[in-house]
Amino acid sequence: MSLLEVEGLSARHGLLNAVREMSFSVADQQVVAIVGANGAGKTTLLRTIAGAHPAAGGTITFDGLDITRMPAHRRVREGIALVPEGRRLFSELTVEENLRVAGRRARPGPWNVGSVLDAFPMLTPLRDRRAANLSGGQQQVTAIARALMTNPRLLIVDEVSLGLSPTAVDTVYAGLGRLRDAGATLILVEQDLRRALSFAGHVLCVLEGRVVLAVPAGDLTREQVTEAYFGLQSSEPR
Amino acid sequence: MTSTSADVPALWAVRRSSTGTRISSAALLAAGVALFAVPFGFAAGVVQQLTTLFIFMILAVMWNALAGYGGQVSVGQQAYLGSGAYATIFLTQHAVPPYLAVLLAAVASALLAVLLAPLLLRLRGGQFAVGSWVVAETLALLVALDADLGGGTGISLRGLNAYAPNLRRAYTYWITLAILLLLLGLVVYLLRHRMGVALQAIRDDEDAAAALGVRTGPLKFGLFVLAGFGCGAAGALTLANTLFIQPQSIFGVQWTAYMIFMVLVGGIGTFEGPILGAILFFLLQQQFAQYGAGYLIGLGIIAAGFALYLPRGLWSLPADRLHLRLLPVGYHLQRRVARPSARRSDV
Amino acid sequence: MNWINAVVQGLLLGGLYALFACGLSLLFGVMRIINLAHGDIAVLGAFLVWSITTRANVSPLLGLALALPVMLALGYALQYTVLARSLRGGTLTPLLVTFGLSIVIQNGLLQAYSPDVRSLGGSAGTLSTGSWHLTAQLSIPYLGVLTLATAVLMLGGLQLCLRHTGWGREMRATALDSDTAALVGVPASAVYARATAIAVGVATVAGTFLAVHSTFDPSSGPTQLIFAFEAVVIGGLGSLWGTLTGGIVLGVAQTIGATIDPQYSILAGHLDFLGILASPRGRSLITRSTT
Amino acid sequence: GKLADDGAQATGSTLKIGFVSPRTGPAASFGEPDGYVLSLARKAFAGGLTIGGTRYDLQIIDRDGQSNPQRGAQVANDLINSDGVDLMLATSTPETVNPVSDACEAAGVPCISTVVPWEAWYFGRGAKPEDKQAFKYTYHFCFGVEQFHQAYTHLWPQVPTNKKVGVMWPNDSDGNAIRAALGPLLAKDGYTIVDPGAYTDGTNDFSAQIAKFKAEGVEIFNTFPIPPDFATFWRQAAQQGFRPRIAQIAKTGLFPSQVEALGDIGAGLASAAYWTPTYPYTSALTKVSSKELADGYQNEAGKQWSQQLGPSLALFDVAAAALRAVANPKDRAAVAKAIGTLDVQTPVGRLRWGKGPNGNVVATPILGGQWVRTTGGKYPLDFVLCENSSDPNVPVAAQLKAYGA
Amino acid sequence: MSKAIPAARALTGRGLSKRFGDLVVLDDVDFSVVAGDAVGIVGPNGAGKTTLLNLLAGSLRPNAGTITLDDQDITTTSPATRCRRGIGRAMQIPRPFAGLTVLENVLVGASYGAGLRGQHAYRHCAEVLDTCGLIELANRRADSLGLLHRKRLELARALATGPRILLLDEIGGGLTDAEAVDLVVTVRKLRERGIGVVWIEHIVHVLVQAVDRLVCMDAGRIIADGDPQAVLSDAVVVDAYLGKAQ
Ligand SMILES: Nc1ncnc2c1ncn2[C@@H]1O[C@H](COP(=O)(O)OP(=O)(O)OP(=O)(O)O)[C@@H](O)[C@H]1O
Ligand SMILES: Nc1ncnc2c1ncn2[C@@H]1O[C@H](COP(=O)(O)OP(=O)(O)OP(=O)(O)O)[C@@H](O)[C@H]1O
Ligand SMILES: [Mg+2]
Ligand SMILES: [Mg+2]
Repeated sequence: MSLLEVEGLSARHGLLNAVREMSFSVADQQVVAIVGANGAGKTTLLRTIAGAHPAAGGTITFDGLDITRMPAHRRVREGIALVPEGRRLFSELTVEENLRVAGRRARPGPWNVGSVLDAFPMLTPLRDRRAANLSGGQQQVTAIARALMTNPRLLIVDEVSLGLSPTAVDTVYAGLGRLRDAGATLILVEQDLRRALSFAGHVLCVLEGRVVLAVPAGDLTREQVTEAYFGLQSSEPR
Repeated sequence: MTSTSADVPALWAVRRSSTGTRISSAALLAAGVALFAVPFGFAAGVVQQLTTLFIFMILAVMWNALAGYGGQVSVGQQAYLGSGAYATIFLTQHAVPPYLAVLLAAVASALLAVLLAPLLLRLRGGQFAVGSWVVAETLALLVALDADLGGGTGISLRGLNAYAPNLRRAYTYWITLAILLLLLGLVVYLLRHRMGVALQAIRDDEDAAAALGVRTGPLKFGLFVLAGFGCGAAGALTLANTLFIQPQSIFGVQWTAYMIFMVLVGGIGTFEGPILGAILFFLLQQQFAQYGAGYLIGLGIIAAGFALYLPRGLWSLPADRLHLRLLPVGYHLQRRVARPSARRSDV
Repeated sequence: MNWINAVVQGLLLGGLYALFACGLSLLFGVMRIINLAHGDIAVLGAFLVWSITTRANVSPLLGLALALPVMLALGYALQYTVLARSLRGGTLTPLLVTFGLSIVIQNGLLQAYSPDVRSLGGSAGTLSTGSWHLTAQLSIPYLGVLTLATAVLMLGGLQLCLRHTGWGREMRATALDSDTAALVGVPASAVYARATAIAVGVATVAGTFLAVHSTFDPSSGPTQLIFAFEAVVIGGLGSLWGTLTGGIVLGVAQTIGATIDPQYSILAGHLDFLGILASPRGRSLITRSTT
Repeated sequence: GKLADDGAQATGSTLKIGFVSPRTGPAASFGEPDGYVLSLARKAFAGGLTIGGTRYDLQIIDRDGQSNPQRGAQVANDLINSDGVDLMLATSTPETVNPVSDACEAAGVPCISTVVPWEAWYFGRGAKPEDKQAFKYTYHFCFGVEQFHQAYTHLWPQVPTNKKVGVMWPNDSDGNAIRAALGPLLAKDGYTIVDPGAYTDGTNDFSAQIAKFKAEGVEIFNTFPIPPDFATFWRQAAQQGFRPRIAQIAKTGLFPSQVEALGDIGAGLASAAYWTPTYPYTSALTKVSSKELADGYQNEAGKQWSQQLGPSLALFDVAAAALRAVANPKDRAAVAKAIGTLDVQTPVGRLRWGKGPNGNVVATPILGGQWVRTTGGKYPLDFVLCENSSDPNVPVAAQLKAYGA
Repeated sequence: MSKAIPAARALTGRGLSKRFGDLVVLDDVDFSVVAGDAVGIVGPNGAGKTTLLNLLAGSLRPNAGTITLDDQDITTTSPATRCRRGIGRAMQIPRPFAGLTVLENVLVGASYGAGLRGQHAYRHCAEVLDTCGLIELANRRADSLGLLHRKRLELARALATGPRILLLDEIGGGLTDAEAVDLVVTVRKLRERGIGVVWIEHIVHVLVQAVDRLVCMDAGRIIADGDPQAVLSDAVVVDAYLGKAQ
């Protein structure tokens, strides 16, 4: 049974078609990595799923519910959380306040300020620091922690390891692993292919707004993915 | 990243003008010059109304330069209107011929801007807006303290009665038109010059602009003083056109409201928008002002309506649909045509 | 003695300015809207309170209590119908919208109520004219004390809520980045509507106090606006405690200026404001981020 | 080429009269009765005017000056240049009247105006005290400082006081004119003036002034403020225990609503009027008496009469007389010249130019009186005249009572 | 780039310290880069790398220490002046001029930072845009770019100022492998032209391909400095930064 069903989804920026009739589905408790070159439309796709960008066509179904026109904040209540590109923390709020804002209307679940800080111990000394004064990596971790506070069933992370030091990447993936093990579904954009292929069960390659490859991660070689990046392979139906 | 080919500059060229912009800017210039003939062929009413319209245009163009290109959202440009008008009064009281006084008063307003710049330009955003407004109010109060300038009562410009009515109208018209064309020319020059992009960069992110080597201080200062000059000229011309001023009205914040209206309704950050906005504002006033409160309600509804349904202003309609540009002020990178096909195969 | 009286009266006057500035500060802090219609909304509120007070022949405070729900609802409606859309157009669009709103309210009131001046002072009875006479030179008016107390309560209460409640955090978060707030489940437009409703409500309170303090007519709105803006800026944009301080600083500057010479009253307030902007210390005061 | 001349000149058989007054903005309450007055004038002119054997149609074009000088000048210029008016009328506050007059003077269009103290109109527009007739085209009728002086010195002795006058004269057109002229005149009559200094319109606190009045033991109080400032002041005065025996207000308190708004502390204020329904005069043009004028307005508009009715209608009386006084009413210079010699019956009295104070101005009376509570009438307050020194034809209704007595 | 670059220039910071309130972010750091040299900086999140760059570029003033460029003290000069003297900088969090096109963004750097006019500036911009892979997007408004293109624009703007010392903050994050290889090639080329490069990056395997020297920071101090491979195998560095993953 698939948790997320995307049918013929399109999204535009003005005249530019950033997402063109994409169709794919994500099963419950699956981990999907989305890869693709700069400007392929990954961010736009994720934002459309989370409701931060309007769909120009097609449908998005979440757990049997058509959410194509649902506003973003309601999708959060249904269990979709997005870690947006560029972190987008509330800059004047402290780290803890950032977490609490997200926790206020959260679905019930295991994540709260305490458990999130346990999962990302590097945040504990930063609790009372204003988000604007964090380093790039610290912001990235806070953004992921904040998304967890909503207790998502589907967590979408755009550029997971961007700006993270190697140890921080390990911590973050450990946290995501715990989430996966607790039964959540994950969609990640990750440019570190090795990571992506080892962590994700499925890989979705996006090229110029289209899904060109959608296969289980185990069946995939780096070469196949690289080819898909540059469009050398004819698109396969999922 | 693509590998660098040695002849990139040969492959690409920056275009600033096109046949379209060349024709339209020539036509605009011709139209501007032709307007000088109006007092010979048209009725007095037309001349006087065009003068009013040109003053509105000066105000709109200046406010747009400040806010739309420079990011300085001033709510206090009436300070210069007032200083321009009162400097004219002061100068005529000291035996300067009225029309010379108008020009000198504009310069005096620019000087006032020079004096105020160190205080105001340190402020940003809302603080700048409110700070500039308070400066205008302060000036109004100071002028009201000066009995020689009529105090709070207001004062008339008497020297112009020496001219026959039709001469006075024509002179005022010509000076207004000349100043308008001068300011438009300056703005176009600014936009074509590298200062144009630098100012817009400051508008978008002042720190980032500084980090790219832009001396933000002098540029902001220059623009601020230019706007002081323009608004000062508008104030002096308003006085020449209406003959009577009072501190509370010439320094009144409604002027800023009008400027915001004209610029935003026309299209902020474009050259053509404010001019269009000024024309619309003028026509509305001309046609409907007699309906009193109803007119003002309508004006308010139009302002809100534009903000809600056409936030980029009137000019965005033709500009978006027809890709219309009247002036050669942008930069466009184009691939040069007719490359030998051999080029492509080695990519 | 005169000076003490000046300071006391200035303090009380500052309460009125702070009250006026409160809604402005809130809208600016939360929605980054410079609301040019603020004064007119206050006058609209005053007209509503006046209508209720004279129709039902009740005290202005009761009239205010009855008018508040209506004005709060109006605030909600204002956000959903007008402001929400204008916010999408960048920072200047709301400026144009509120300018439009300002003249619509002003002239709408002119049509509905005629240009006659009105006041709530008469129906407020001794509240508007009574005072504690401490010495021959120093008397403390009931109204001033009530105004100041209301201002402290409202601004202080709102500030505490913004800082320490989940509700306030949501509001601040939405203020900083409404799109992202939606991504963590905060309905931005509802939060904005709440802020607008509160701002309109507080403006109504301010308008009512002004109406008891003095008279009002459809064109009275803009006159108090600049003082309110000054208070907001002196206090630091978006900080409500700061706004209270700003209002008081302004009020005291005006009364002290007037004691030197009446014509320096308003001028002293403006010069004080500009002086604060110019002084390095003052600037660090106002640029300090206070939320 | 040749420069275009002034608009539609001397053609057609329609005479156009422009009428500018503030209908919106802060001075809108002055313009409020104009709608009614205009309807009377239009009715009277409906049959046109026959002048020198020629019948002319008459058209009145009214415009809103928005209480703003720049707007006032612009509508005046449009009326002159686009509509080609033959005669301009303007009323109420210097913001509207002065720029309209200036525009007319500059364009050579005759203009008649009122309801600006004549000094503010004459000197405010640049005339010098030694000028006999500073303007060629613009004429004015209104009270001046001398009339206030006369009214006050006849009114105040009706209540015994220590003759100490506390004054609150703002730094605006009226305040400045009054300070310059009325102060010295009162001092000459033995009044002690306690003047804390000019204040700015829009001031929100008057504790400094009140403290001074209390310290000096002031018993007469005089002010020329805008209405909200007076309300603020008067409430603060009550709070701080300043209670003069005579509270003489001008500029505010012209209209009943302004006094009503003060509530309990409004009754008993002394004021002065340039017209009331008890004026025993009839409009020459419309043949409407003062009483009929007030009643008509109260019926039509459902509002209490206001002093503005008189002078506004008087403008049309003068206009008609001026047009009739020349052979060719399209000859602007002739019309202007004729105004300077007119003698017209209007609701505010008989206006005769040429008798001073200068060639452009007729000074009209202003009579002292008091706002009193009515018993059982439709309106809570009424203005009763207490002295008639500058126009003895107008009946006096009562003696001045001490404030709060 | 079209400018001739004099040999052996150096940007040096000595004894740099930076505090935010009680928090010591940089503690007595010595750092220097010579023209034609490429230095990589790594270190855990929050180590103070960006802060060091901020001090060198002039966006922040140090609490102690001096910064010199070619033996001239520039500790207190403004970012704009430093830029014109040849210090170019790409920010970790891109801040493009949203209302300008990509070309115009770059043009600001070319005409003010590098002081080029007219056709010279245009040619320079075209080269830089081509180098950074943005030439096809030259006429797009900068606010329509995705994150990675914004990062490239940061690089392009910094390059356009004609720097002799280029400070890069995580411009390679989020690049695909192929794109990263391109970037390495670009940086090598810059170095060959005599530009001194300081590059902060967490993708160590990419970074080491481009730099001759690697600096590792931790908690406001430099804990290792030297040959990249040596630094990476340093136990202290492994412990503080790389963790057991490497
Ligand atoms: N706000 C916008 N306005 C216009 N075009 C946009 C906007 N945002 C993105 N685009 C364009 O849409 C296309 C897809 O962008 P998107 O950011 O979704 O891609 P991406 O795969 O996430 O790229 P990246 O790897 O750079 O993050 C790109 O061509 C981009 O330039
Ligand atoms: N303005 C500031 N106020 C307070 N603390 C700050 C400020 N700027 C940075 N910091 C703190 O200083 C430390 C160093 O920050 P810096 O940005 O230099 O780290 P970094 O090494 O670049 O980290 P990253 O790899 O995550 O980008 C961090 O702990 C950060 O939270
Ligand atoms: Mg992306
Ligand atoms: Mg960093």
